[in-house]
Amino acid sequence: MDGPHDLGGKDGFGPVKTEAPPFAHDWERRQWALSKNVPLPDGTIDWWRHGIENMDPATYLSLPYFEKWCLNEIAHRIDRGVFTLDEVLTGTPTSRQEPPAEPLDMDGTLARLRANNTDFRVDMDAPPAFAVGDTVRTTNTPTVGHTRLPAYARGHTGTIVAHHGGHLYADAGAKGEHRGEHLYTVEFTASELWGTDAPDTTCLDLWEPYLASA
Amino acid sequence: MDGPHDLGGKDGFGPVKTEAPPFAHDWERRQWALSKNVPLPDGTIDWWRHGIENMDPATYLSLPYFEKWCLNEIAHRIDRGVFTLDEVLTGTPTSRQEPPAEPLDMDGTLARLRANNTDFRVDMDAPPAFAVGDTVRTTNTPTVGHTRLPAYARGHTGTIVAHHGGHLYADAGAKGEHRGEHLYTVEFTASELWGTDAPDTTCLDLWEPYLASA
Amino acid sequence: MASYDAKKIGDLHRHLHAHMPSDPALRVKALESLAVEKGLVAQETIDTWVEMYSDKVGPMRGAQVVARSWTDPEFRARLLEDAGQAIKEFGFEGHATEHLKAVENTRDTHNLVTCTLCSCYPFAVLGMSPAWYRSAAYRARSVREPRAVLAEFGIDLTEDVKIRVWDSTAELRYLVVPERPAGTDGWSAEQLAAIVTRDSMIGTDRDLKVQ
Amino acid sequence: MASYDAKKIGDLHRHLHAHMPSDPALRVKALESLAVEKGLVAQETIDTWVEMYSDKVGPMRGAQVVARSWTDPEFRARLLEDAGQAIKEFGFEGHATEHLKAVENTRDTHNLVTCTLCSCYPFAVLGMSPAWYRSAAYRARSVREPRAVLAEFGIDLTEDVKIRVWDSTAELRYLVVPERPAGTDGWSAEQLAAIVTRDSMIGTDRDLKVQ
Repeated sequence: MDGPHDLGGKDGFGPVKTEAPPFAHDWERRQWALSKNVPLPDGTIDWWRHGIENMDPATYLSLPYFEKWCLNEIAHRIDRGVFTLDEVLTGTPTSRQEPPAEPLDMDGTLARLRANNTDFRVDMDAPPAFAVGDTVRTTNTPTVGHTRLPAYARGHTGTIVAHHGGHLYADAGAKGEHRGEHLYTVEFTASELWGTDAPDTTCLDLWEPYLASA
Repeated sequence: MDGPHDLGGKDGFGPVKTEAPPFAHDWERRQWALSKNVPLPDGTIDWWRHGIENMDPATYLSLPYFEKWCLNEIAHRIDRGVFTLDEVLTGTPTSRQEPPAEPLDMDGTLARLRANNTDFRVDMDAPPAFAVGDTVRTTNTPTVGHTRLPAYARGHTGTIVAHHGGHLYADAGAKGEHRGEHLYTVEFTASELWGTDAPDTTCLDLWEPYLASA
Repeated sequence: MASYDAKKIGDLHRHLHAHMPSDPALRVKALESLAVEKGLVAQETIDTWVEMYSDKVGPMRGAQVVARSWTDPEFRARLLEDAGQAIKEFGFEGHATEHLKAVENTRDTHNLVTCTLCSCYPFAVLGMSPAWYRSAAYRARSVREPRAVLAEFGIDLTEDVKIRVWDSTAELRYLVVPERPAGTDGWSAEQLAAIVTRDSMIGTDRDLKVQ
Repeated sequence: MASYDAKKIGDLHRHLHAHMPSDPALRVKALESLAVEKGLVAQETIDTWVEMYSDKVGPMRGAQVVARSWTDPEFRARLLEDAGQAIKEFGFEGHATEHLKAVENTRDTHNLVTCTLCSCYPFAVLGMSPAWYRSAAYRARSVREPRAVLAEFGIDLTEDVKIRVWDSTAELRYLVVPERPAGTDGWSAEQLAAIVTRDSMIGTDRDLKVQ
């Protein structure tokens, strides 16, 4: 989707505030901890991301990062029936898990962090369509639904610099489909993307359906 | 520029509120009247538009239409020295025009409206590069500064359906340059722009520098 | 002198938005008071302009043009050739109409007008644009999913009708000429104009009602 | 069951934003209270996780990895081959590091990491991302004008240094390996790790200071 999250190359945001700390408020620390410790049954990371992408664009651009996470965690739990809207707005639970979750100590949280190391590789039957060194062109057709091809890289020609085998395909994952596509790193020159003569490049990790031979 | 104003094809805004009246508040009527009756010396319509485009994106998407106009009228008058920032924030004028502007009656405002009929045609020495029926491809390089080629139409192939001769070139006008370029209407199919199989088309009025033979 | 400096105008916008009172009515009042006190415009002119756009300038103008095109084939030819000239016969020229183009609906073609980059509109001939025309939702969706947008206006088009969307990216402006409905033979110009809706001249209405 | 219905989740977002208290601290408190009262998580776990990200997980982890790569050529080879595996030797794997890729700066190449679509970051090895990394300004400009962005961080690169920007669009995450500065021969692993800045591992810092 051409949502408010697709920020690459967009103008009007002014200078980067280079001095801001990772967390400015305690509620941000707690939101991070909640996102990583309150279970969210089924779903996919890309459906989670697509939730944030579907916020009202003005709201998306206005709210602090972790406030968007908070609303998204709540929205996804209502979507899945973990919370009801009424529970959220009244603050009163109408059901509870028995037995309640056991507290984790520091060793427990460190172990949970390590266990969070998800592998996205998928064995593929189909051979890759492209090889390192190939020239490819990205599609210039906007996607309905979630995609990880940013608008700034649409309709552009680049070079395959790595092939990573099959990885879970984000566009399908946001629809609940767990299937792989070949994943490549594609390098684009600044002159190709932006029309400048800078010697710089941008590398993106792109799935095969985004690409065609050029 | 890839600013917040470039909305064509963007997602996330929800349904169209089909019932809203032209003016919801008196201040909107007055802003419209102010924009059309307070003189703005020099400048161009595209520099005026570029002012709004350079608002903070979250603000652009949040503020009502005529509030953006109000801020833009003020910003442009400060830019040109008609107002000072201090005059605006204190509400106290430090200079005034003598004699003050004469009031217009209804016949006077009707005459002013008719006189507002600006002709944007420019005689061109160079012949047009394209003719009706030609197939052209739009540039896929984003513009620094103002442009009237929307992002959704970049890198796409269409057909010239009209040639309008030379018209003042918006991209240059936003820099204060009054020069013409050949202007064409270019028709794009839905399948080309959006990848759908709808029988529909979109026509855009595009200047020659946006186009190349395809 | 205008600076033509994008950073400067952007900074001014940020500063004004941060420091002016947040109520838009107060912002407009500040502009009006300062302009009047500096002698740049007379208060009465603003009042009169507001009255003009309430009573004299509106979609009834475009409706008269459309009605004439239904009964006067020579006028219709002039309108389709150069609408900016043709409306001068009514004295309807003005803001954003010099390069007006009339596009006619037929049985198999429907026209829809939008402006995705700002909200360009032929004000002098249609009056102030409806709020939805200026909304992000309409600007975003009119080009990408015109059929879904039309459905929200209650217009369901079959696939044998092609939609042509006109995105007003330059200084041309567009006026849709809807089809004359059956059952209006012998009607007066006034009767005909009365059934032409504003939305039908933008393209978010199609089959005009004769009652 | 997740609905995978974009309209539904968007409507939920609009409803929540319109009806929850507007203070983000209260919104997070509402989530926390409900999750704890429903027995989904223990309050102590949240407290401990916050403490962990304050004391145990941060850029000092990445700095140890980089320092090792400077003194141990075999480790450096493993790191460049498969950083996700190599960091397991430290026990630093975790959120968003299985597909970690280390990219090394050289005299004529500088690496800069971004995520234009959300704010992907190798949290387990670098701790929480700095706020600017998640900002619209950085996400928008890092790919289009990396030199202007680096200049705002005080890094002025000449044109004989090429910048490679890595936009984390899939599940690969990137760790920049800065160059070991001159004047650090014989330093201990701890001394070396102490000069590796967080920003140098993102690419918004380049020449490390030896004092």
